[in-house]
Amino acid sequence: MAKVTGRIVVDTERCKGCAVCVPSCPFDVIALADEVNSKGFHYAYMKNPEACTGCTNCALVCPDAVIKVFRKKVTA
Amino acid sequence: MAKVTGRIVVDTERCKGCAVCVPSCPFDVIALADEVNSKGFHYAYMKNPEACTGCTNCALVCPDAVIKVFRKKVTA
Amino acid sequence: MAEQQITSEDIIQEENLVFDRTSLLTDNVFHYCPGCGHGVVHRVLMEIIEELDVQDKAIGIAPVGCSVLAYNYMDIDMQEAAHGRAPALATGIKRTMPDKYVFTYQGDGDLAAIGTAETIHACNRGENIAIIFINNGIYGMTGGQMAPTTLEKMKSSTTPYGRNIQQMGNPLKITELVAQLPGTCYVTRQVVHTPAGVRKTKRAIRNAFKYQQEERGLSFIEVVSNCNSGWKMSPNQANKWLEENMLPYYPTGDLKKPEDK
Amino acid sequence: MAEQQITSEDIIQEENLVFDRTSLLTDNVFHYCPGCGHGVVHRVLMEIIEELDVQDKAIGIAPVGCSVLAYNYMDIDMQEAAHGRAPALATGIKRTMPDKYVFTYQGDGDLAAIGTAETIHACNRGENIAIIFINNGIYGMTGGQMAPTTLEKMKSSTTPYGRNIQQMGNPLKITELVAQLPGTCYVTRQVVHTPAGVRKTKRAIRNAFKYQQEERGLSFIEVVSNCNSGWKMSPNQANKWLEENMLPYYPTGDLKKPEDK
Amino acid sequence: MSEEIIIAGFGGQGVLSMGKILCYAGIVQGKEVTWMPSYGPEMRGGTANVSVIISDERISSPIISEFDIAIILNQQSMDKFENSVKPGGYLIYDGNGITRHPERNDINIYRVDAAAEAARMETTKTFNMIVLGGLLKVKPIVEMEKAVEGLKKSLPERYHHLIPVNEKAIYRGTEIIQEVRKAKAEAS
Amino acid sequence: MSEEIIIAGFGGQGVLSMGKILCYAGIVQGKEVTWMPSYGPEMRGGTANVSVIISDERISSPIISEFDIAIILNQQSMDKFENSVKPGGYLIYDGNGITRHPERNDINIYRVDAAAEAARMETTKTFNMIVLGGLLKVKPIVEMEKAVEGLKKSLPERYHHLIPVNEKAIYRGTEIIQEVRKAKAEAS
Amino acid sequence: MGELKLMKGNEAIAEAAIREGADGYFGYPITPQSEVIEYFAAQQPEERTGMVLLQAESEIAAINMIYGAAGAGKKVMTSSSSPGISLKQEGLTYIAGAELPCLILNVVRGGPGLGTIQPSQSDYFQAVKGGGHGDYHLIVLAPSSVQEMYDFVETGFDLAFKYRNPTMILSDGAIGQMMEKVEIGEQKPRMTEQEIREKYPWATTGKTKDRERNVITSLELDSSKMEKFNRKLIDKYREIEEKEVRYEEIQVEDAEYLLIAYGTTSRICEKVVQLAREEGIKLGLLRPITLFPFPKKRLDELSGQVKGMLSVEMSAGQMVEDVRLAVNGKVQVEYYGRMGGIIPSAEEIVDALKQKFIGG
Amino acid sequence: MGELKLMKGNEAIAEAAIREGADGYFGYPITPQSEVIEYFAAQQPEERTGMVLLQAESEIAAINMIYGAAGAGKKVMTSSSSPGISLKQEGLTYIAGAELPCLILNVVRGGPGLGTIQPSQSDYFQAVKGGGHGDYHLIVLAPSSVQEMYDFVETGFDLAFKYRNPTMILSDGAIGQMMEKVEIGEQKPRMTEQEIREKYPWATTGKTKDRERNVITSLELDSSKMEKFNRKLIDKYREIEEKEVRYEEIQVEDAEYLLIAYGTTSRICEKVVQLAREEGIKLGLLRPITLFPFPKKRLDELSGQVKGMLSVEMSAGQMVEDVRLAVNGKVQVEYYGRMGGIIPSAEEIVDALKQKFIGG
Ligand SMILES: Cc1ncc(C[n+]2csc(CCOP(=O)(O)OP(=O)(O)O)c2C)c(N)n1
Ligand SMILES: Cc1ncc(C[n+]2csc(CCOP(=O)(O)OP(=O)(O)O)c2C)c(N)n1
Ligand code: SF4
Ligand code: SF4
Ligand code: SF4
Ligand code: SF4
Ligand code: SF4
Ligand code: SF4
Ligand SMILES: [Mg+2]
Ligand SMILES: [Mg+2]
Repeated sequence: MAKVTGRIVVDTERCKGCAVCVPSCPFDVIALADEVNSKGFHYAYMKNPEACTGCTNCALVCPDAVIKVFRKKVTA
Repeated sequence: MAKVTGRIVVDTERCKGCAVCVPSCPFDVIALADEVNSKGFHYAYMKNPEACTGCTNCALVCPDAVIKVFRKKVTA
Repeated sequence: MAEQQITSEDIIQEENLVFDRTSLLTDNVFHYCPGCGHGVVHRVLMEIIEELDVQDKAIGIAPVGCSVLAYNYMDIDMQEAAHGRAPALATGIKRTMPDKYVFTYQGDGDLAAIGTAETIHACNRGENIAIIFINNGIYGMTGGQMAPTTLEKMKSSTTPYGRNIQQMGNPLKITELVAQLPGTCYVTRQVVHTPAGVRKTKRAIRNAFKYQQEERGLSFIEVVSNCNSGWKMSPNQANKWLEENMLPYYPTGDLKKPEDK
Repeated sequence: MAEQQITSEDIIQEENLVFDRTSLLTDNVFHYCPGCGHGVVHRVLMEIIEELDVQDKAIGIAPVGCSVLAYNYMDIDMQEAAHGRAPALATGIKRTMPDKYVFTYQGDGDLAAIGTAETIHACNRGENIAIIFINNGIYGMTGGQMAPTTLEKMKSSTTPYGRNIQQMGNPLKITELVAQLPGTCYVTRQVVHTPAGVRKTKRAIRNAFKYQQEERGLSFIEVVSNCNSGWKMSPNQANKWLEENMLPYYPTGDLKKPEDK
Repeated sequence: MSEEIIIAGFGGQGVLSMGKILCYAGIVQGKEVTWMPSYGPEMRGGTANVSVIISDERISSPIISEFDIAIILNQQSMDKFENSVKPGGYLIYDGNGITRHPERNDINIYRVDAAAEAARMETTKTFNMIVLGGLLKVKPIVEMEKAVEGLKKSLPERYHHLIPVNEKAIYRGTEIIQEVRKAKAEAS
Repeated sequence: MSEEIIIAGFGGQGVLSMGKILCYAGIVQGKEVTWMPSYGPEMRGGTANVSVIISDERISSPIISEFDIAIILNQQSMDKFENSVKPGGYLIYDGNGITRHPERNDINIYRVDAAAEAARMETTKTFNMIVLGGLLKVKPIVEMEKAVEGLKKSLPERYHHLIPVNEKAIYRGTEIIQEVRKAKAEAS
Repeated sequence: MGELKLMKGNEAIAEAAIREGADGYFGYPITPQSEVIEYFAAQQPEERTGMVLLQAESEIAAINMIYGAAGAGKKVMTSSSSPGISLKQEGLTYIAGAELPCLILNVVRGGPGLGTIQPSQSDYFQAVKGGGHGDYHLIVLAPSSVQEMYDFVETGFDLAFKYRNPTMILSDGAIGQMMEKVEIGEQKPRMTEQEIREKYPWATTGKTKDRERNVITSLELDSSKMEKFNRKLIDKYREIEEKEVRYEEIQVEDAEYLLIAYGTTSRICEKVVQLAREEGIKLGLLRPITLFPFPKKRLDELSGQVKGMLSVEMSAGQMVEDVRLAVNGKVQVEYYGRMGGIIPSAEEIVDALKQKFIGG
Repeated sequence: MGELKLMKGNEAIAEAAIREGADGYFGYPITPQSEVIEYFAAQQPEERTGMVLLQAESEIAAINMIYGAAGAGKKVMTSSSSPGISLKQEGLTYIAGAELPCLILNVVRGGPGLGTIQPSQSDYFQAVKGGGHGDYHLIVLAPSSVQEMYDFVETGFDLAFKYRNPTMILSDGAIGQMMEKVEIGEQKPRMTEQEIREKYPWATTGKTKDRERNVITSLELDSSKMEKFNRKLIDKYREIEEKEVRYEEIQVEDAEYLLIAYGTTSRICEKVVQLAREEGIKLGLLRPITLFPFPKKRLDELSGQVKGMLSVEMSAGQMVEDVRLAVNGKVQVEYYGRMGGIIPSAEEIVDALKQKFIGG
């Protein structure tokens, strides 16, 4: 059976830590970092990368267009 | 049987001869005079005064408010 | 028979007077073209103010349009607005003097073109005023240019080959728009070229004053009227044209009416 | 299992890229507050222009409002309008360059307050343009004053005790109004705070461009969005509030849609 | 040579177009012209007038308050302009509706009952052409053929079928105009 | 006597209200004051600053480009204002987020780690009061009680229950401020 | 002494209007003056005094709302900043033409167009020459402190009603945003309708039997009547120019050079006078408080005393024209200014002065 | 020689625009200039040249429509009369701030307010000092004949595009309504998009790969950049003042007195010169054709030659200020004017001249 797995890449320097992506992820992949970027924002990161399916939900709602999404088919 | 009869008085100097009153009269009482007033308008007059019932239709539509209407009950 | 004996002199007596020019019209002769409906609406409006005995509480706003000089005829306190801004003036007056009867008197160019924002927002706020809107489908005063309400194919000095919907859009039913707004309490469309129409218009204006007294919100009375001069017709031709062309597009009747209190 | 062996490095490869920032967004960082919906709409709009490959035919009009600097982000030719006048600019541009895709991008203060007349008349004329209307229920840029669309009892810097309907009138559903006008071909209300909402908004904008190409008339796309800063909430709180309060009053969906050609 | 003319009457009498035809005729003859109407709100009724200057030289002021020729077509205009005719100048009027005839005797006065004549000819719209004809008879400021050419130029193509009847009216005007009084030479 | 002060940091750090409290305290002491903020579009984020002048005499220009005292609460502000402190003046800063510490040695430099302290006190909103306390310790431009009075005046009635915790913060500030470097007397 | 408060200029204006017994404020938000309406809103003037507060749909609506209310004899005001004031030009000339009293605040920002939201003085011409069409003048007051923002509400309304003429307070973003100590006056009562009827018999308060109807209009189709009206206006402006000129002088008595500056720049120029005098330059400052009427006579007098005048402005040089017109060539008049939201420093003005007049 | 036609000033403008290859006209009716749009409508410019004609919902919409189209490099114009021009002030300052070329016709009527529909020159200040906010100038052309109404469409567009600055034709009701003989030029082709792209690389014609995106804006939040932009504008205006001054002189060579008048009054003043010379008074006339730039230098020169200057205006005295500024006290400058729609007669001007300068 074909399955997909994904990853996101957040441009952490441009992320504003708005956290809008967090609840948008159906698989609870994203959280805000404790660290801040140079603008003082707690940027988003994958706290749970394996759960990512590459569904792009987070990227769709990201107001700053700082999320790239990758997706790969994996055959089980 | 009580019946009503009426008359109108047109302020001929202020009448603009627009003729809007003419078709408004259900009894064809009104016509425009051949003569003009000092403004050059063919003013309205009762060509057929006896037919007037004092219904006020003409006065209602007169754009220049120059028609007075009188009505009297007549017992047949 | 008895009737035969009655002479005009017998009838034309003060006690038989059933219709006279209201005293709230001044003696000035209307500057309007012969047959123009503005005069009728002026008269009816003043009749209502006289009947309600609120001359001392009525403030009218004249527009820029043929009725710009309305204040020469209406014997009440009046203000002359900038083109399209009458509802804003009325808002300023009514808000600071809530016990007055405030009305605007506006043409279709004034109200539905340049004054669109003021119209919509006064209606939306539900300003407790009356707007009397004379829709003659044209800019009368400036020489018969197209108005937002000019009918399709209708000629005007800026649409000499007829209004082209593709270019100029459809005739705007602003009355239908403001009827959508919760701020208007009473929205109606009337005519004044027939006796029945005049009676209904008068009733509508009376309603508007009543609702204003009851603080119901904004009453909006459209009167479809002729601009025989701009339409380049005789007054009676114009009224006929109005019935055959304007009324099918702008049908008369109440668009919105509040429950009686 | 096979999955276990897949590392992030395996996945994060050019060939697996399924979502990237469109190249029609410039590199400038949005000046918007964190979590503001303006950025999403900007992106979606640019994605459509990229997908349709009409960068060289698209002219956008920025409003006065938080998105006044939209031209810093959208890599297309743009003009910055006077407050409320974007539809007039768009009219001037589209009429003289009918083969371009012309759109305005406007806030609720811009479009539904000061720009009411321009909005209504561009819609009524059926200008062959798209209006993208961001309704965040407030004047964001100037510090959170009441907009025509501010909800009843909603607090703003000019209604610190909540919007009072008696005083300020009801929140204006301008989208419902323009849907009444024959000049609009497509009128819809969308959101961008959820993935599904973003997808639909994107579809709506694609439709608008399609209809423009087909010369159908004016497409009007309202996007109900948060102004978390003006509402004094965190972005996610604001989006929740939006769902619970804005959407019941401003329900999403198509108000008007033309037949497919 | 410069002629300063006022044409005044009711709106709708063709006052403005008469002025236009004169001007066009002047242009055809290589003259300078100005045509300056009174204007007001566009309601029907009321008076209309136009000042026309036809000159061999550049015209400085197009706004004039005294006239070489006054063409007067209703009583209001008579009241307003009779005294603005320069001594020795011309006043031409239509008697229809005139209740107070001109009284000056230091100007040349002519009468052309064009309204009545137009009614008789059943072409009320040519009223103004009859007046024009009368004018050109007593003061040939432009040549007659040039006036007809001016008429052509001032009419849109689609009305050109009306030219013959108008031309006829102009000639009729030359026939019916009547002298009322010649200017008495006064001590200057 | 006149003190020209800049307070600069992120929006939301209470920069403007710290300035207000200082001004109110000045007013209570019978001084003249001006408070001149930077302002921009109302988006969140970015820096905020306010120039405050407290003086015994009528204040002419409220716009100043050199300061007796700079209170600096983020790196951007450090970059912008370090060099605007008059020689011999005071620079007070919070070390949180500061990546490049002040380098001048012709001014008096103090550090007050108010952010950390506020976090420790679990009253992050009193951050600016801690800074204020620090300031008043090293430069008593207004009396401490007057500052508390100023605080009262600048808070709407409904927030008066917050006064004690703020007052505490002010005193805490006086305790934690630390001298970094004293101004070296330079050849003028 | 009244209560002392720390307020922004924009807030002081609003507080003053409430205390002055104003009847209404109608406005539309714009930076840098949105605090005016926000302060009003927070204060609930309806409850404090019955004063009406309304956020209009636009600046045009707002000016026409005050046009209406002013016609009814009400004490009303609006405020905006440059682009919004440009939109009000038609309304302003109508109000001037209808001879109505009202107060308009312009918290000027830099133009042209959308420009910048930072302070500027580049609306001087618009304010004093008339940005609207036709021959009319606003009375223009130029506050230079928050206290004057407060005080000029009273002055402005007084002048407006005295002359039945709109008064503008021409401020700028710096004065609007700045906080200073303000002495607050007593609450005055709003006028009753009866009082309005008596004091302003021209107002549209409703026609009673004992008077003719009142008409507020600026229309006159008869040219000779219109000209008569124009002359009446001119006479009024002359009278205002004779009686209502206000200005402040700082160290002018012995001045050899004179700065002319109003509002924010006059504050800077106070410091310039100080700096220049420290260097031994006998400098004085004339601060026009009324921009219309402009202190022409006083400047004319001073043209005999000083060797040069420098008009200091945050504009490309506007008031300098009025200074030149006042002195009519009798003394050298120069301009120094900054633009775009930049406020000149005292030091650069000293330099400019030296360069233009003293050499080097 | 081109075709000769008898036309109203308002018609000549419209015909000229079509023949000039204009791309669009957007306007709203108002007396005394409604013939402009009516003439266009009758001519069906869409069919003649493809020029767009649109009756806008308001003057504000109209000026913003031309703002948009001008940003796209199109040759567009609007027209109105005084109250409508007041409404356009915000739009005008935006256009000036965005540095766009376009043409605006003001057929002036008497104000303030609704005023009168008769001719006037009382919008001079508004036109030349800037009725909108901020430091900007329109280029202002003042035609005095129907021929010039025609000709200045070309001149106006040329200057507008040369300097990327809005040009105003400041006319009045008399010139708008008057008919004169006009020599009509050839029909010029409208520019193609390709030509626009080449000639006006700043225009928003759609971003192609070979250039950066074009942005039309007047906003600049950074004060130092804004000031730089303000200085750039000032430099442009200086250049215009140096290169583009236009005026006409009539019998100035030997004049002892000088009239200054533009537009309609300059026509009257030609006659005044004639009448005065008949009486032996050596009078000349300087007619400014450009009001901005104003013929300052020439007036300054003439201040050495003549004994007095009289500015004749249909206003309360506006241009006279520019005359005074030009001569800076070197010669006596007086004003004579009528208002309210009244056009002064040559005779009364002769009297005024004698009274003010010659005595009795
Ligand atoms: C700002 C402004 N724009 C335009 C005008 C010119 N104008 C006067 S009345 C009018 C239109 C009048 O039409 P309408 O409102 O329909 O009234 P009507 O004359 O038909 O009764 C116009 C455009 C003006 N006076 N002011
Ligand atoms: C003529 C004018 N009036 C007012 C303003 C001030 N102003 C700028 S943006 C704005 C409101 C913006 O609100 P909105 O359109 O809802 O956009 P948002 O910021 O919420 O996206 C206002 C009133 C202005 N710049 N110009
Ligand atoms: S939505 Fe975008 S900007 Fe916001 S936290 Fe997530 S990645 Fe960062
Ligand atoms: S792509 Fe989908 S699954 Fe992966 S982080 Fe984003 S929302 Fe979650
Ligand atoms: S309706 Fe009135 S004005 Fe018209 S003709 Fe009849 S009476 Fe005369
Ligand atoms: S009152 Fe009635 S019946 Fe008599 S004339 Fe008038 S309409 Fe006819
Ligand atoms: S022009 Fe039209 S609206 Fe005006 S008075 Fe004449 S008929 Fe009535
Ligand atoms: S103020 Fe509101 S609309 Fe503006 S950027 Fe911030 S959140 Fe968005
Ligand atoms: Mg109409
Ligand atoms: Mg908004």
